[in-house]
Amino acid sequence: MLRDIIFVTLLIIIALALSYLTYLGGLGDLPPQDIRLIARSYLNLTYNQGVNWLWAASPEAVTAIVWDYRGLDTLFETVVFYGAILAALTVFRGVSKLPDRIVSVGLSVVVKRTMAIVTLAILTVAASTALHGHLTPGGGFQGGAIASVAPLLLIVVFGKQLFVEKKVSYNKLLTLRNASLGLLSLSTVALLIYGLATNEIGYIFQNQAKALSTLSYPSHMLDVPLGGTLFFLNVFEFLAVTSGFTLVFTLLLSSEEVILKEFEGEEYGY
Amino acid sequence: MASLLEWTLVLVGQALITVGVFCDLVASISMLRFPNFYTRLHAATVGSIGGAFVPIVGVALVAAGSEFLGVYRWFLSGASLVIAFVELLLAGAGSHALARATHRSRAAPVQPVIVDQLEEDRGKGEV
Amino acid sequence: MDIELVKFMFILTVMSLYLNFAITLYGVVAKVNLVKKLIALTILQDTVNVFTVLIGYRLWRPGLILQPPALTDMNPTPEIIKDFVERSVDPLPQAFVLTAIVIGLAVTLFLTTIVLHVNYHFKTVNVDEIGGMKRRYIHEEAV
Amino acid sequence: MNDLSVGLTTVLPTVVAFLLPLLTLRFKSRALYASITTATTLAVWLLTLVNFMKVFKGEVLTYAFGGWPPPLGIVYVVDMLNGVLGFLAATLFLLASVYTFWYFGRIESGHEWLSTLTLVLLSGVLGCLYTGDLFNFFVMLEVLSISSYALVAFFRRRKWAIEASMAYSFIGALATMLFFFGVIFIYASFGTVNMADLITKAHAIPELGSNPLERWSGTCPGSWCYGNVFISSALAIAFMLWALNFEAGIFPNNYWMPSAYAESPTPASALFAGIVDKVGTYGVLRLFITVFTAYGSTLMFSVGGFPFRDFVLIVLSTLGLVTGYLGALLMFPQRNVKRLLTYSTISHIGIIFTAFSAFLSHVSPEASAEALAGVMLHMVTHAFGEFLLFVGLGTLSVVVGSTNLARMSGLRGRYPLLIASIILGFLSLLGVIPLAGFFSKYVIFTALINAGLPVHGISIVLISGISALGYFKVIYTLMVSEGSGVTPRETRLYIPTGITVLLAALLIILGVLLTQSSFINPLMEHSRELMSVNGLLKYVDAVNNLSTLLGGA
Amino acid sequence: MMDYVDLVFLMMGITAVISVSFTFLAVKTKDLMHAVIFSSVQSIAYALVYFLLMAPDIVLVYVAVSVGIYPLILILVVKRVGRFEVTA
Amino acid sequence: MKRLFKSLIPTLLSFLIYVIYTGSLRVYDIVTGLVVAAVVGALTSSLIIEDWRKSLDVRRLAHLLKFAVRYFLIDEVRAHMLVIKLGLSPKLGLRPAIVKMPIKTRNDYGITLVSLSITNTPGTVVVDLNKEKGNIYVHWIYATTTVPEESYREVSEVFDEYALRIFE
Repeated sequence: MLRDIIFVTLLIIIALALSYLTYLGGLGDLPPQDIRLIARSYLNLTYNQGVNWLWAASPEAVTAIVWDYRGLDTLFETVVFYGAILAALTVFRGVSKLPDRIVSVGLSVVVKRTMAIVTLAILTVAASTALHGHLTPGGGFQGGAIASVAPLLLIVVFGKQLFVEKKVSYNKLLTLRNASLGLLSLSTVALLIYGLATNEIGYIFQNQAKALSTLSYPSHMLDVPLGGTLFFLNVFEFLAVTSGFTLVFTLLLSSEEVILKEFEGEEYGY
Repeated sequence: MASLLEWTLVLVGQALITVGVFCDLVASISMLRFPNFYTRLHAATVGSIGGAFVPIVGVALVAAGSEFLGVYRWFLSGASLVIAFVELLLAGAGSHALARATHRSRAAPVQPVIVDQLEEDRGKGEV
Repeated sequence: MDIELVKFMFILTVMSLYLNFAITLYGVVAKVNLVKKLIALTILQDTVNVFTVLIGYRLWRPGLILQPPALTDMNPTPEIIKDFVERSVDPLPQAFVLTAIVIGLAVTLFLTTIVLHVNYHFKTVNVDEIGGMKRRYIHEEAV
Repeated sequence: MNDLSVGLTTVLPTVVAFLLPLLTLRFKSRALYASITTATTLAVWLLTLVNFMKVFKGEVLTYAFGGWPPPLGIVYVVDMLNGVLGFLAATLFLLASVYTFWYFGRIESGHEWLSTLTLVLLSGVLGCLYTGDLFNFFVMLEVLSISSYALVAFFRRRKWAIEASMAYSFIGALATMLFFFGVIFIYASFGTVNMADLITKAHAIPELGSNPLERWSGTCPGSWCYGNVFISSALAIAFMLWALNFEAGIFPNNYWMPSAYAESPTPASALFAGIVDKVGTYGVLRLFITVFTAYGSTLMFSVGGFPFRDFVLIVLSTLGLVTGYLGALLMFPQRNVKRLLTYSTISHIGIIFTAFSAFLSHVSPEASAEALAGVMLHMVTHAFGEFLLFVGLGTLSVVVGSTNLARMSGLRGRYPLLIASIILGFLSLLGVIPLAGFFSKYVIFTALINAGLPVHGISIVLISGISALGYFKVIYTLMVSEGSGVTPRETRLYIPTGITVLLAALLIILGVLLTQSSFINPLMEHSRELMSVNGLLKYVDAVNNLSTLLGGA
Repeated sequence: MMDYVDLVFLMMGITAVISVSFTFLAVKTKDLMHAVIFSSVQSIAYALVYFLLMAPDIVLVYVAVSVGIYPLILILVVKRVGRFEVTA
Repeated sequence: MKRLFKSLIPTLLSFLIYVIYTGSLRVYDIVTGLVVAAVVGALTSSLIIEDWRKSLDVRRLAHLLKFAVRYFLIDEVRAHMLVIKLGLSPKLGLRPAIVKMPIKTRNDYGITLVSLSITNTPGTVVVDLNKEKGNIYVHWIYATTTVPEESYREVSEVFDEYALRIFE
């Protein structure tokens, strides 16, 4: 009891000290009325055709920053996510090849039927979120995260054998995931390769034409702004995230017996 | 200048939202007053249909009547309708799944109850 | 705008975030159960992210028309863009947070697999017990 | 100006890492995975070689991703400091992937994942080294961390490998999260995360002001800085340093290192000891000699008449001393060779951190520059030496089927070249005269003495002396002890022997070169420039020019 | 008279205080299942804060991740490792 | 061919949801909507549709619409009133019971419709069901009767009849 009181007091003191330092260090007692100049630059440039050597062709400033101005961050963020899935595949290797013996009946027929329709709605909404990432809030990862709730719910509601019946195999998911990641990285370097081939200036992650480079992705498609690479990157990210999540969930939900069998014995190698 | 139709939409939407607020209040009061898990599920239904579905439809109407939203006007309205639809499906399925699982695992007492015909039939092995 | 109320609430928010920070830091460092550590870590990540978005928030200027902080026109004129810049919040911290959330999710997925494996191997997720086993193992190895 | 050789270094391995698992579904050939990894690392090695040559001539290379002018977009900046380390990293990764040709035959499963994770680690390491953007540094640190966690847990049937990965990843996730928190403080206060931009904003030197950068992010100190920049710099440094010290393995954050390095597969542990722990060290160096310098940066505000930056540096170097002694003392009782080598790594990182005390503001610039040269040299020689030893002793562990030192005795007749090069590696780490390790330690020693810090200088000698006990224990076992009766599983070790002999030869050649003034003088010149205002100007100007060029009309 | 800004800050402050109490409960409780539920309630509070701070992009991803995916995988883990935290 | 017909209704539903969610009828939205709807419909058709012939009957759809209007305007309002009155009355006069009700529809979607309708009206929750015998077990907060047939008439007959018309 005494220990708890000391401890809570300590925590409050830490919190107060940090708040005070932050207060002194710039946050103040009110948010400022003006934003930082660099933010003003981003907002000014993102959909400003008057400065078309510095625009991202997307009215959504956050998506423009995420996939264009600071696209490298997002590419490597995808790599981190990919690394987590690689790690799961590495430590679960062998498990996916073993037959899975769990047979669960799932929930009642009412829930199953409802969930089938809800799955359709979730997937549609997720696709819409991803495809309109450059126009409205949302984007590839948001869409992927929404869509990946669907397989998780399906596994819970229908039981894991649903995926076996529908032939959603480990290899198919891996192929979809890596193919979309490959296309994603390809669309970031496409203009560079084109520029090297035609002896023009192109950059990694180039989207619209720049001051020194005339190469450009299309800025409009049909009757809406397209944001050039933003559209492609959102679509590929959506596919990659959905399939990656599904892959990890199927691995994490493998039955315990199967995993324990795989872990028997000592591993050779140093 | 907003037209009469837009005003009507906004007013009806706001009325629906008010109904939703009232339902939520009643639902939380009932949540506290009702005796056991199963009866509280009914209070939850008031909260999820009257307190969530109805106000979301109201939001859709308000958004449809707000011209200043520009390109976001119909997006917000339509998205609200889709969410209301999904909510309608999931609220029922969720309540049912909860009740079923609870009754099967006997996680919560069924008492007070006048009669439990499910328990009787389960004793006979019919379910 | 009631400036005193707004100031009080803002400082309350910042202090609450730091309290969350302190509590979860304690949870990550001092709790012995790995799942508890994991839960505390996710809340810690979220706290840092909320703080980041708070950095980019701006006070609405009095007299500004209630409009969504986004471009509502697909063919904006310079005036519309100027107006948009005047009322929109800072997008850069939001982009940072988007990246950080995905990274946090990736790390959490990895930590989940590791916790499961620790449980398979040691039949416990208590770090004190595992630490005891490890000390014994290192002692045996060294002798 | 916009050098593609800089930009491709991280993107190329990433693309290959994305595509490699697709190939593994079709082709089940270990040699293919190893060849692809080797080809990729070779390409990256060539790119970093080009960068290194240009940097050595005195240029500062930049690459702006997406063609965005710097504070808007992400920019990679390569100067002498990270040019050398990038080349070193690519070299070690190349050798590690050549080593996998031999190593893949000695593990049961997971070859494709080992290759892919190595490529991800490569892009993480190079990204951390080359980036000129603090938030990007955080992202790359996460790339590096997550692939390291996975590599530590590679032998997933061994419970101690899983335990090591657990200990590493839980606190690692916390540490990187706090690094992000620090970056946020920088952004909140200075309104930028670009390092060059930050340099101009954090220094009160008029000639560092830069119009092209400030066009996007404003001037500071002035209308576009928020609050008290001194306090937020201090807070940011406090949060960021913990993450960097964790990655570098400085006391008290070094508890995860021995298990993690000992349990991971040999190529991975060689890379960890060789280059991954240098990334944290590089981060600290970058923060203290480029971003927050002694030339009136915001971190120089005085606390009771004493500059805050000096206070932090004193704490760091004291921790370095403790780490050095700790590593050296704990080395001797170890029987597990990989654990022993890890403690050696810890003590060497401690030596490097000890040298940071020469960057105090009252120390003469000459001595600081000498210390920087020593630190850079020591990073290189230690990386070569430690990589050699991990590869050599790891190979012997595979051959005898154990990491126990006692079982490695009596092999000298069977693998004479391998054992000889291992012993050369030990002697270099110890600091024996003709080898490169001696000169790097000597440069640090003289720098510390010149800086008026005799205690630190003599401690380096003492640490070397203590660690000699551990080193000679291994040398004695390899050279003198009679055989333990273990029959080795293999007779021919062409690839591992080739790598270790190559590295031993490199250590000797470097040692000989370091006695030549024509080699040592340019190095001193470079480090003098890195420590001076001129170096800062050069760094900022390179980014400035890029911003002007790409910013358009 | 309360205007929009006051309302935003009032809700933000109240939500932040609620989130602190749920964080405390999540760290304090010995029942891991309860901890997961408390942490997801806490996440909902943060989602509201994000919304008040005008970050719709983040709300979209945060709700899916923190209210959908985290609790599900954490419940899975809790199911495997045992429900109660034992302090030896 | 059969697969195409089978995925027609899911595709239409998905396209409808897409367009409503997007809230605009630009060419871009129509084109992407069609692509998405085709993919999603093909993916989920085997989960959703059992008999594609039934799914293409327009009269059933008309009944569904009629039912929806009636349900929201009459049943929901009445049930809400009841439970709100119960919850706010000073003396909590509850008569909770779990009552068995035999229903006529045997079709999966019919059962789903009946169960969801019953559950979504406050005051009644379907606890469990037996598909083969057509029995549903309803937790009823104010049970006026406990005889299966009478309670069927009271609670679920309306829904059951519409379910028969829509799905059988």
